[in-house]
Amino acid sequence: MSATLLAVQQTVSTGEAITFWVLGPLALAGGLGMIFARNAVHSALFLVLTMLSLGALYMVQQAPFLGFVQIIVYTGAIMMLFLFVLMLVGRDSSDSVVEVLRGQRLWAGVLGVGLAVLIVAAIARSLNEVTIMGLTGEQANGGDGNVANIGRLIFTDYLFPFELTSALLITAAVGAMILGYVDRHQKGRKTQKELVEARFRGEHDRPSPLPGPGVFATANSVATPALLPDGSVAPESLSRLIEATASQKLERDRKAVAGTLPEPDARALAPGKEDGS
Amino acid sequence: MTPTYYLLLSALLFTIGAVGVLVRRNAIVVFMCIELMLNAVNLTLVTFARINGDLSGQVMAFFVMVVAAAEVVVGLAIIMSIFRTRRTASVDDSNLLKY
Amino acid sequence: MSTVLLLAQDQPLPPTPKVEAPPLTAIWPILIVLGAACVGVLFEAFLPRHQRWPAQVVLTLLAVVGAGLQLAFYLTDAPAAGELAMFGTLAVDRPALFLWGTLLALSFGAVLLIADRSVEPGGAFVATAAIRPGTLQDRAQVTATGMQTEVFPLTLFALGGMMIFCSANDLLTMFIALEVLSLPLYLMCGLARRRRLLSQEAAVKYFLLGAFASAFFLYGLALLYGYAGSVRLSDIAAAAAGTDRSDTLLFAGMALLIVGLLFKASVGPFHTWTPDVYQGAPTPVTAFMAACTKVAAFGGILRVLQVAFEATSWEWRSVLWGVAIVSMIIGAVLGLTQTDVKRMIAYSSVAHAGFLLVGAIALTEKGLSATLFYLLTYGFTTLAAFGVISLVRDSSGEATHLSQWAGLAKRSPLVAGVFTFILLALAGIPLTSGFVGKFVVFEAALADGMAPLVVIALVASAVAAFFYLRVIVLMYFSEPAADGPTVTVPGAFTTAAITLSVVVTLLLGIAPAFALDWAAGGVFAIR
Amino acid sequence: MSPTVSGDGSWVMAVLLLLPLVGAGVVMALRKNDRLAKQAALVFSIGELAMAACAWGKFEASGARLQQSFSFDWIPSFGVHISFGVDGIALVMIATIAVLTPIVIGAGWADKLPEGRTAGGFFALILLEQALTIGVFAATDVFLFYVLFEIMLIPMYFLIGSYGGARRQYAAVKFFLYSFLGGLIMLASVIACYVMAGDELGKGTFDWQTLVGVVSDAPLSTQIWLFLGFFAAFAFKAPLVPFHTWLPDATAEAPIVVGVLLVGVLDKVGTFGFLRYLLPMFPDASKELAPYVLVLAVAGIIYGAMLASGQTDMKRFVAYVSIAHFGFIALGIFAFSSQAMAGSVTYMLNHSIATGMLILVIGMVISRGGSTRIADYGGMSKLTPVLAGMLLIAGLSTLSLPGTNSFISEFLVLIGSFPNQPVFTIIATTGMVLAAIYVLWLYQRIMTGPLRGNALVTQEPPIDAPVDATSGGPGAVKVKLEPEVSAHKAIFDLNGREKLVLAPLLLLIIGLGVYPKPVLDVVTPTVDATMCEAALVDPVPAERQLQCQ
Repeated sequence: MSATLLAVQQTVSTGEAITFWVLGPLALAGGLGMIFARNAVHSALFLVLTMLSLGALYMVQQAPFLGFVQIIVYTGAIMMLFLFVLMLVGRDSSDSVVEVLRGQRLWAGVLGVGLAVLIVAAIARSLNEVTIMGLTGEQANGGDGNVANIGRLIFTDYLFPFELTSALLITAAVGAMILGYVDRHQKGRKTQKELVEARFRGEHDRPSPLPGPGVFATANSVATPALLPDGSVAPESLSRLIEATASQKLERDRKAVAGTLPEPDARALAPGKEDGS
Repeated sequence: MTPTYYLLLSALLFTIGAVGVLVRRNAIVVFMCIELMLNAVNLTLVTFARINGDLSGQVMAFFVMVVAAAEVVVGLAIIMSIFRTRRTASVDDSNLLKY
Repeated sequence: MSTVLLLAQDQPLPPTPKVEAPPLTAIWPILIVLGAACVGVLFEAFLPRHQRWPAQVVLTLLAVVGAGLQLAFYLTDAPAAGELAMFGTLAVDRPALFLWGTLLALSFGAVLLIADRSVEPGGAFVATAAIRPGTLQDRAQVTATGMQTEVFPLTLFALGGMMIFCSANDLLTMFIALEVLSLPLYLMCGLARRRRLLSQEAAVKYFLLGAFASAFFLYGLALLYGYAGSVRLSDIAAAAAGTDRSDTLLFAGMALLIVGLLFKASVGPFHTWTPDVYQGAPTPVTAFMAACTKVAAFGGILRVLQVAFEATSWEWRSVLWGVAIVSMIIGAVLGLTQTDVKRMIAYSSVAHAGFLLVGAIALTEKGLSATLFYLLTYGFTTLAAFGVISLVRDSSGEATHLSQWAGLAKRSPLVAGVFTFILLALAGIPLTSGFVGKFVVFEAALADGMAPLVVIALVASAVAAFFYLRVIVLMYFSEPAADGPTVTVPGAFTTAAITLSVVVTLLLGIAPAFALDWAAGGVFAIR
Repeated sequence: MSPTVSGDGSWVMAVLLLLPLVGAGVVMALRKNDRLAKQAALVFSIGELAMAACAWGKFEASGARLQQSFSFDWIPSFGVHISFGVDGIALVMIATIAVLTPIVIGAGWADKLPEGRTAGGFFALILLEQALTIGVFAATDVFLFYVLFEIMLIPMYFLIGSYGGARRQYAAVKFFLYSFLGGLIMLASVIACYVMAGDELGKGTFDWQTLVGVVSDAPLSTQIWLFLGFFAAFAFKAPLVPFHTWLPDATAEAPIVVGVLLVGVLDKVGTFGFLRYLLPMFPDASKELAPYVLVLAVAGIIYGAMLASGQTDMKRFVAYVSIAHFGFIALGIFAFSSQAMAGSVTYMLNHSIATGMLILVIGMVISRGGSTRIADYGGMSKLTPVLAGMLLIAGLSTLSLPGTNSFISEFLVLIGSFPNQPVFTIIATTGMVLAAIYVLWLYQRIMTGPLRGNALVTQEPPIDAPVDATSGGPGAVKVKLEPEVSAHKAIFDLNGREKLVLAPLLLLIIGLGVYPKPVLDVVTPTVDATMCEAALVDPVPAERQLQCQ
């Protein structure tokens, strides 16, 4: 390679420099935003920003095919999958700021800055007087162009890794099936008739279904327990999840009105488990 | 400006990703940080392909994307399965296995 | 074969030079394993549920045995210097063939453990992984006799990945093989029938840390690509011998790459995932992982160090000295504090990784063959250890807490005796394979002038012996707890796996000559 | 696998090694039937004794360095052979084991074992231990020696851990770890020797005689490192003072008969190693480091004697006595004269006999009183005169009274050491005085005086109460006293089996005390050979000159 060509290759065109100085900081900002955003969805969106910038940077770096793949597959498919899962998990699942290991963030930060300084210094030192060849050769972006040349490489030199990726993809598909698929048509599910018979045979706690909430009460809320004919609370109707608030409050109100303790009489259907304070 | 700047950018992105893995507690965010690290690697590969005048760097970046895609599927499936049980994706709450 | 199919599509393109179909004779074992894995996936799709288990077991065992036979057949007239296959991405040389044989033999035992359905009715794997733990359906399926038979193709994929990993001739193939072997393992870790939360948690931890480590590996790969202009191991070695690029890139890349590899081998300070994952994963998977992953990872480490970085050994050797020492000390010391037998074996594996690294950094032919032999011995011993652990159970599944093992010798002298033998092998007592393995590794290290390291290693083995002894003390000299675990009488599969491993451990301890000769059969194809 | 057999008596050697192994298997198989298992064990051990006698008879004192040897390949790629052979020293040690094992089996015949353990298992382990120890003494391949050296620990570990006293777990683990650690350090040296042989000869070997030739020429600094590796293992085994702490624990917790094996046989591997490996292989380092070893040896003599005097526990007492005696043996070896060395070798034999008998007698005392504390006994001779006599004889032999077997060896050690190491010898002599004190004091506290102690007396009798001892004549089985006076428990004197067990030891003590020549004849040529290999010369006023070839 001649000396003049080398001199040309050492720097990049002004247009590329402008693109870099616009997109590079954006990518960095996206990365930083991702690790600092409390909300996971925000993190994901920041990462999308970084990936889009990188895609554009690939394109200006003579890698148009990769740039498009980055935008379509990475940003378009993979990150959307992330967002999809985040939505499934619950959008508002933000991180706690409590440190489990004391000083972990500080040390991680120090470590990170150290690593960054090391790598950046290493690269800057090692490449300051390196010949940049550029992708102009027949085997690179010349001849049939970027995409065809990549294809040729994949099906010759990189044939084996390429075929090996099929094993990866099959594994991924099988894995997703294993962890996600429930066979709904399992044998051994009881029919309604069998269920009724089982109930009356005593295989369940009680033959009838649990009393619904709010049946004899003033509200239809789950928080409002059912009342038995004698006016006492049916304990089975109390929701296990939210009993602490509503049912006890109701109990207090009832006591305040009646001025007595609720004592279920002989007609009470429920076994005499007291629901009281 | 020389293409070396791309390498510096990717080094910074890689470090940000690594720090993110260490500081974030949400398993999905941790995983996204790992994705960021892979992206940084891709930028390095593409830049070196240009510096070396050799297309195989781009091919490798392509392979990395394929691998990342497979990894995302498996990873998210595993994280989902634990999330559905625990109702949390925080790696701190996964503490049944104690030292 | 898909290879042929793809080539057929490729050929009509006019400008591309004619691509010769690569010779496949050398890599048939890999193709058999991966092909069987694909067939296994098809079985899952098309066979009715009740036929899947027998079909998968037969297919998997046949594939492993068939690959082994093919390997034996190839060995009869394999070129002594080794050969390259698949456009130079695979190096099929003597160490690679030895590692393949080791992996196939170990995974045969592991598949037997995985297939067993007598120890735990229905097998160690959950019937339907997608059902949430703790729900009504989940309680119902504990007693169900089905299992996720996808485990078998996943095992085969992992096995194929391992075989490729230790014969990969360039870093990209190595990376993809790393993923091929890791992804199925991540999945399989989370499929335990009992203690599902623990198991899922192990899977998440393994996955996140594994992906983190492979990112490091990849960045190392990228930097080395920048340094050498290629990721072929021989090109990196040539570049290291003389190039105009600054060596800083080489060392940064090498450091990151080796961190990724050491993580997979659970060496030294990169071991943090090991105890959690070993404890949480279903025991047959732990056995598979502990035995085979170690073999594959060290196969890769050996190749990378000896082929790509031999010229720069004086730069990194002192660092790896330190890593080996840290690994041995961590394994030996933290192993002392464990109360769970699976975690204890996990820390023991960290210590053993340190010993293996001692052999791996002795860059001599002796070091290579010694490390290979050690891998063989360690693999079978670990396999047997986890096989026995899976037998000691109480009503809630495996009884892995050490206090539950008290007085086991009174309940089942045979199991206690076998486990004692295995522990002695792990401790490196003579007449077990563990001793011969340690002996050859230390001999190679001493011959390469690493006397201080050997002395430290010996002291570490003495410390580690203490926690193996503690288990023997518990089993033999303590009174059994009143409500202690029972020892399940294993079915044919588990019995066969344990017997195979114990016999190999004994055989390699008494008459190791033949295996030593195999391990010393040759060196890496390209050095 | 082509066995290359040399020497006329190699089949004797093979049978010596295999017989106890087969015996262990047979006894293990018979463990369901207690009585049959015991009888089988006894038969095998007596057969082994006969074989040992045969080997002794075939041994030619003036013959080759290693006799009755045989050897075949084990791991060809590492030059490891299975090769055995004996010299005079090894023969004496093997004879010791062969004598002690039937005695030990007889002594342990009626022992009460912990619940769930069978006598069959116990005796099988003892026979296994016997086979392995014989192998250690007879191995002429260093690798094989190391292998057996480590494996030997395992049956002993189970013997202490399964059948021992209250703190047996602690004692077993401590015993194992100390020996294992020492062994691992030795392994480093073994490998280094192998590597050196590989460098020198082109192919590594573990053959002892070849290694002696290779390693003994190494530079001093190398020799010192290698010496220290071997020394670590042997110093742990034959406990020299800073490495001894496991022995009192192990002896105290082990069953009596295991204690006999431990002190009488197993520990001798250490001193045997000094003679067989340290001196010939590292002659320069041995000379360089001898003063330090001698300091440890003499410190052991004094320290062991002092602690023995202060012991309240009988089993620990024996352990400390042994530590003192090992000091004497080490002194004799590292004094570098053929007289002292011969004294040390005979000391190894005599210590086994004397201390073995002492432990057995003490075991008989303990089995009567049920306590190991000395303070729990007193005035026992009135109840058990024969036992008292036996204790006295064992004790006198332990303190090397002239006329007993130990006298000649202790005398040889001291007289042989004096010209080279006068200071150390004089200090060691004080050990003899202390020995007299602690042995006689032990006897006095246990046997003489009025009947007293928790183990013997249920309640303190009035001081002037006449204790009826008249019925306790020699042969008396049981002492009968009037109920109101009979404040002591029923204590029996020795029964027929116990007498039979002690009789051979008694004979040996007196026989070897009067006529030690047969042993000295066997030992002397080997000692001379060792002196020659280590390039040592006797001090000037020697009775005879070494004849090195």
